[in-house]
Amino acid sequence: MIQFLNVSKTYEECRVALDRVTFELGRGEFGFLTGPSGAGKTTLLRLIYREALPDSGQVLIRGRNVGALPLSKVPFLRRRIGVVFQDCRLIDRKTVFENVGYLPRVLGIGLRDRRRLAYQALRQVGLAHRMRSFPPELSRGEQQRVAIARALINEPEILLADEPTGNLDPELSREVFRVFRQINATGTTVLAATHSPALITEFGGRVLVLDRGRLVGDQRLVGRHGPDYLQLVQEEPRRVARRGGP
Amino acid sequence: MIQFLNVSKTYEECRVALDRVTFELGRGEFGFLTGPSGAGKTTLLRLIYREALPDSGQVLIRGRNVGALPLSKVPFLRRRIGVVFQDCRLIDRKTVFENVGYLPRVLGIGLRDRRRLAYQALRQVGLAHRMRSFPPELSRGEQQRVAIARALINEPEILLADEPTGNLDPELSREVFRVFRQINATGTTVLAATHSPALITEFGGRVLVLDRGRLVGDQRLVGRHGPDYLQLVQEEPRRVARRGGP
Amino acid sequence: MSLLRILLFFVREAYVNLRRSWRVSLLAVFTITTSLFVGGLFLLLSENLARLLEEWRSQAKVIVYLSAPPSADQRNDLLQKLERASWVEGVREVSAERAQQRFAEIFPSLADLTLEWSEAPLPESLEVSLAPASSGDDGLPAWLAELRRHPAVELVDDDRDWLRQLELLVGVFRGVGLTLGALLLAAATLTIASVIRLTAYLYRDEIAVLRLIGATEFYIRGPFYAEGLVQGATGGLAALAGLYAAYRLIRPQSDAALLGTVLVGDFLPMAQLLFLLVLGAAAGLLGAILSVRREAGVL
Amino acid sequence: MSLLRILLFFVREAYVNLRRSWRVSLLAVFTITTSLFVGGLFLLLSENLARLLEEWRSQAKVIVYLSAPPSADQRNDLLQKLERASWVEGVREVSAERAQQRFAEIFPSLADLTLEWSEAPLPESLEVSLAPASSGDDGLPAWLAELRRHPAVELVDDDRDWLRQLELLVGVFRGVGLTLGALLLAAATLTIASVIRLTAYLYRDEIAVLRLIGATEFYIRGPFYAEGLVQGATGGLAALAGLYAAYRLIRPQSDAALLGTVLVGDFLPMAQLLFLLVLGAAAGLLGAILSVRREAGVL
Ligand SMILES: Nc1ncnc2c1ncn2[C@@H]1O[C@H](COP(=O)(O)OP(=O)(O)OP(=O)(O)O)[C@@H](O)[C@H]1O
Ligand SMILES: Nc1ncnc2c1ncn2[C@@H]1O[C@H](COP(=O)(O)OP(=O)(O)OP(=O)(O)O)[C@@H](O)[C@H]1O
Ligand SMILES: [Mg+2]
Ligand SMILES: [Mg+2]
Repeated sequence: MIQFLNVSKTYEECRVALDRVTFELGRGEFGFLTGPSGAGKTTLLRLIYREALPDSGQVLIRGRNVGALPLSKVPFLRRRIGVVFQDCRLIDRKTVFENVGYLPRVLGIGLRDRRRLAYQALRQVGLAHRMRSFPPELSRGEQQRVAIARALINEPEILLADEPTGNLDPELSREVFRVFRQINATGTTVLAATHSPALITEFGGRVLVLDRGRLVGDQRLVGRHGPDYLQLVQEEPRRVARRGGP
Repeated sequence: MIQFLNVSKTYEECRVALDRVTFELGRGEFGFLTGPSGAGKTTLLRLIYREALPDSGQVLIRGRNVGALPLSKVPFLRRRIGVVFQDCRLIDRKTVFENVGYLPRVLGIGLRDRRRLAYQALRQVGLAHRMRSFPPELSRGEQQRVAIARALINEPEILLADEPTGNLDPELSREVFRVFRQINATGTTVLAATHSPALITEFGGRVLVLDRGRLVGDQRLVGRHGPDYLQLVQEEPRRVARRGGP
Repeated sequence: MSLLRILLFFVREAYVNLRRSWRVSLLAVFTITTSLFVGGLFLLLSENLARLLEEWRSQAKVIVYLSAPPSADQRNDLLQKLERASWVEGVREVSAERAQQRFAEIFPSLADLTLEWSEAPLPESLEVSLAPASSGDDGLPAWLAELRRHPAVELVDDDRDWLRQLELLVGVFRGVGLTLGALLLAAATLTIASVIRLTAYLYRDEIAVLRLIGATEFYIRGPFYAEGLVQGATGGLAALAGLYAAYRLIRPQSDAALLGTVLVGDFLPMAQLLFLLVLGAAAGLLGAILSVRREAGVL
Repeated sequence: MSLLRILLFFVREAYVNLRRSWRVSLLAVFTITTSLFVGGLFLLLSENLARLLEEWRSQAKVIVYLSAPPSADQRNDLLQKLERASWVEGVREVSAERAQQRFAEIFPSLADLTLEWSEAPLPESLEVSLAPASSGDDGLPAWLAELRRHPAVELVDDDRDWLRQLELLVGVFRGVGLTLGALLLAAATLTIASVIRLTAYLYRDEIAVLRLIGATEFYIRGPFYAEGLVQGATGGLAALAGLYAAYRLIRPQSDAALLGTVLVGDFLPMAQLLFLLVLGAAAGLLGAILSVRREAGVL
C-alpha cells in the first residue's frame, strides 16, 4: 500500500530530515512510527499525503508514484487518506461539526447523513456533545480528538496519525488506538507516529523506528493483548462508545 | 505561594471548567496537575497567570489576589511566572533566539548576556543549535522545547508547564522534568500539568488530580528515585546538558 | 453535485464565513465603499460639467446683421433661406432697439452713452441657433458664404471661432475628467484588491487545511469568490447610498450659488450607477481570485 | 532602559518585522500611496485653480471715464488723487482711440460699425487696478463716491458687481475644492486605518503572546507604532514621487491646450508636500494605534 524507495528529504540549510528511507507497509497493516523528537516522523507522513515532495527516491501508494501525480489529482489522493495532524489544524471559524463534516459535504453527502457520520465519528472519541462548539472553545485534548474524528469520517483507505494522543490521558489514548485497531480490522492501512512505548507494546503491530532521518528499526511486535487483540475489541465495542453522547 | 480558595470558572454555555477548587502550593513545592482531557487543567493554570479570571473564589499568589490586580500590574506578575503553554505559542516571525530572548530584551539585558542566557536555556532542552531557525521550521517537539526554554530563561519564581512533554519522546520528557526539578531545587515553585503517570511516579511530588472541574485528588508522592532524587540529579548535570551544542 | 447545489454550497459557505468574521469583512467592505464613493463623486461632477458644456455648445449662434433698411421681400427671402437649411434650429429677430438695450446690459457703465447716440447705431439682426450636430458639418461654411452674399445681409458673425475654442475646452475638460476618473477608479480597484489580498492572509491557514484534507480548488475557491463578490457588491451599494446622500445634501444649498447647480445638477444615470455597482462586485471578485490562487511551491 | 535604547528597540523591532513580513507591509504601503496620490492630485488641481482665480481677482479694475474734454489741471488733480489712495496699485490711461479699438476687438462683428461713427463715441478712461487686499476695505465705497463727484469724471465703473460675483465664484470653487479635498483625504485616512487594522489582525496572536509572557503595553505597542509610522511615511513618499511624475507627464502636453496650464501650472508648494507626508505618517501611526489597542475583555 505504502512504499518508500530510498527516500531522502532535506530542508533548507542542509537540514536532513529523511535519509534514504526504504520500507513497505502492506494493505491492511497497522504500523507505528516512532523515534526521538526531530527524527523525521512528521516529514515521512507529509510525503505520503504530498504536503512535501522527496528530494530523491520515490514514495508509492498502491504502486503509483505520489511525487509524479499531477497537482489536479492530489485532492483525490488526499481524500483516500485520513490524516490526524500533529498540530490538529482545525478551522477556527467552523464548528466542530463543520470541521468534521467538511469533506463529506464536498463529496455531496446530504445534511442528515453528514450529521449521522459526524456523530458516529465524534462519539468514537467521546465528543459527540461538542458538535456545535468552535475549536478555540475546546481543550487541547478535545481539539486533538476532533482532528481524529475528522480523519475517520471518510472511512479512508489509509489512516495517518501524527502523535494523535500527545495531549490525551492514558485511558483516552488507549481508546483512540482501540478505534484505530477497529478501523484497521476493516481493511484500512494505519500508520501512527507516537512517542509512547506503552501504547506500542500494548497494541503491537509493525514498528518503524526513525532516528535523525534514518530508519534504524523495522520489526513486527505482538501486542500485550496477544494476536487476538482484535477479537477482544470486537467483544467490547460498547466500552469504546460509552464516553459518547451529550 | 499559590493559593486557590473555592475557585469556580464557567465558560459560556454553562460549561463548568473549574468547580470550587481549593488548594495551596507552598513556596518551592513541586506539583503535578493531572486528570483526563477537558478536566480543567489548562483553565486552572490560566487563572494563575491571569489569562482568565475566576467567576467566584480567589486565586492568591504570595497572598495577593490575582483577580484584583490592576491591569497595568499584570505584566509584572507575568514576568515572575514562567509559562510553558500547551500550544507552545511561539511567534512565527521571530527566530528561536528572539522568541526565547524577548523578555530579557524588554528587561534591558544586553545582547551578549541575552545570547548567553538563551544559549543556556536552549542547551537544557537540547536545541542550542537551532537559535536562528524560525518556529515553523521546527518539528513539533522542538517547538515545545523552545517554549520550555522561553519559560526558563527569566529564572521565574513560579514555573507553570502545561503538558510540556506531550510531543516529546520518553527520554527527552524525563530530561525536561529533570531540568524542572533542578530549577525547583533553586527555590522555584513548579506546577506541571501532565497526562503521563510514568513521569509522575518517576519524579513524585505533590499530585493534584482534577476531574470535570473538581479537585478529586491531592497527595504527596515519593518518586521512584526516592526522596534523594534531587541529589541524583545534581550528580549528573552533564547528562542533562549533553544534548546541547550544534 | 448538481450546479445548483454547488452554487448553494458556495453561497452558504460565504454567508457563514461573512457572518463569523464580519469585523474583517466590514473593513474590506468599508474600503470598497470609500473608493467607489470617491470615484462616484468624481463621476457625478464630471458628468454634470460635461452636460453644462454641452449646453453651452448647443447655444452657439450665428448672428446675421441686416443691412440698414432691408426691404420686406429681401427679409422674407432671407428668412425662408434660413428656415430651409437643415442645420438651423431656430431664428430669433433682434430689433435695433433691442440691440441697443442689450449693449447697455452688457456694458452698464456705458449705458448713458447709448442714450446720447443720435440714431440707432446698432443694426437689426437675426440670431440663428444651429443644431448641435451641425458644427462639424462640411456644408456649413459654403452656406455661410452664400448667406454673406445675400443683399439683405450686412454682416455674418458666425461665432465659429468661439465655438471651436469652446469645443477644444469641452474636449480638454472631458479628457482630463475621464483620465482623472479612470485613475481614481483604478486606484480604488487596486486598493480593494490589496485589502482583499490582506484578508486572504488571514485565511491562508484555513485554505491550506482545506487543501490538505482533500478539497478540490473548485470547492475551496468558490466560497471565497462568493464572499468577495458579496463584499464588493455591498461596498458598491453603500457607496451609491452615500453618493445619493451627498447629492441630496449639496443640492439644496447649491441653488444659491451659481456653481452648485453646475456641480450637482442631476444625479448619475442608471447605467453609471449600475457600472459602479458592477465595478465594486468585480473588484471584490478580483481580489478574491488574487487571494486564493496557489502560491508558488504550495503542494 | 534609557529613552534612546527604548527608541532603538522600537525601531529595530519595526525594521525586523517589516523585513520579515514585507508582503503584507507592501500592501499597506501601497494603499496609503494610492490614497495620498489621489488626494495629492486633487490638491494640485485645486491649488492651481485657486491660483488662477486669485489672478483673475487681482485683475479686477475700477474704470474711470473722463468727461468729454478734461482740462489738464483736472486731469492731474484726478491722477494725484488716485495715486494717493492706498488701495490703488496702478493707473493705466486708455485714450478714446484705444477704447474704440478694444470695442472692435470684443465685438469683431461690429468692428465695421465703429468705423462709421462720426466722432469717437467712447470717452477716454483711466483703468485703476486695486490692491487685492483692498476689495474688502470699508473706505473704498466712500472713496469711490468722492471720485464720482470729481469734475473731470464722467462716470465711474467700479467693476465691483463683477468683482463680487467673481469673489463668490472663487469662494464656491475653493469651498467645493476644500470640501472635496478634505473628503478625499478623510477617505484616504480611513482606508489606511482599516488596512492597518487588517494587518493587525494578522499579528493579533503575536501581540497576545507578548502580553502573556509579561511585556508591558509600552514595549508591545512601540514597535507597531514605529511600523505604522514607517509604512505611512513610505506611502507618503511614494505618493509624492508619483505626483511629481504625473506632474511632469501632464505638463509638456498641457502647454498646447489652454486648460492644461490651468490644471498643472505649478507643482505643490513645499508646505503641502510636507503636509501630505505627515498625513501619511500620521495615518500609519493612527492605524497602528487603533490596531494594537486592547480589545474589550482581553486580560
Ligand atoms: N520547514 C522546515 N524547514 C527546516 N527544517 C525543518 C522543517 N520542518 C522540519 N524541519 C526539521 O527536520 C527535522 C525533522 O522534522 P520532523 O517534523 O519530521 O520531526 P518529527 O520526527 O516529527 O519530530 P517531533 O516528534 O518533534 O514532531 C527536524 O530537525 C526539524 O527541525
Ligand atoms: N473558551 C472556552 N469556551 C468554552 N469552553 C471552554 C473554553 N475553554 C475551555 N473550555 C472547556 O472547559 C473545559 C476545561 O478545559 P481545559 O482546557 O481547562 O481542559 P484541560 O484539562 O486542559 O484538558 P486537556 O488535557 O485536553 O488540555 C473543557 O471541557 C473545555 O471544552
Ligand atoms: Mg512531528
Ligand atoms: Mg489543557
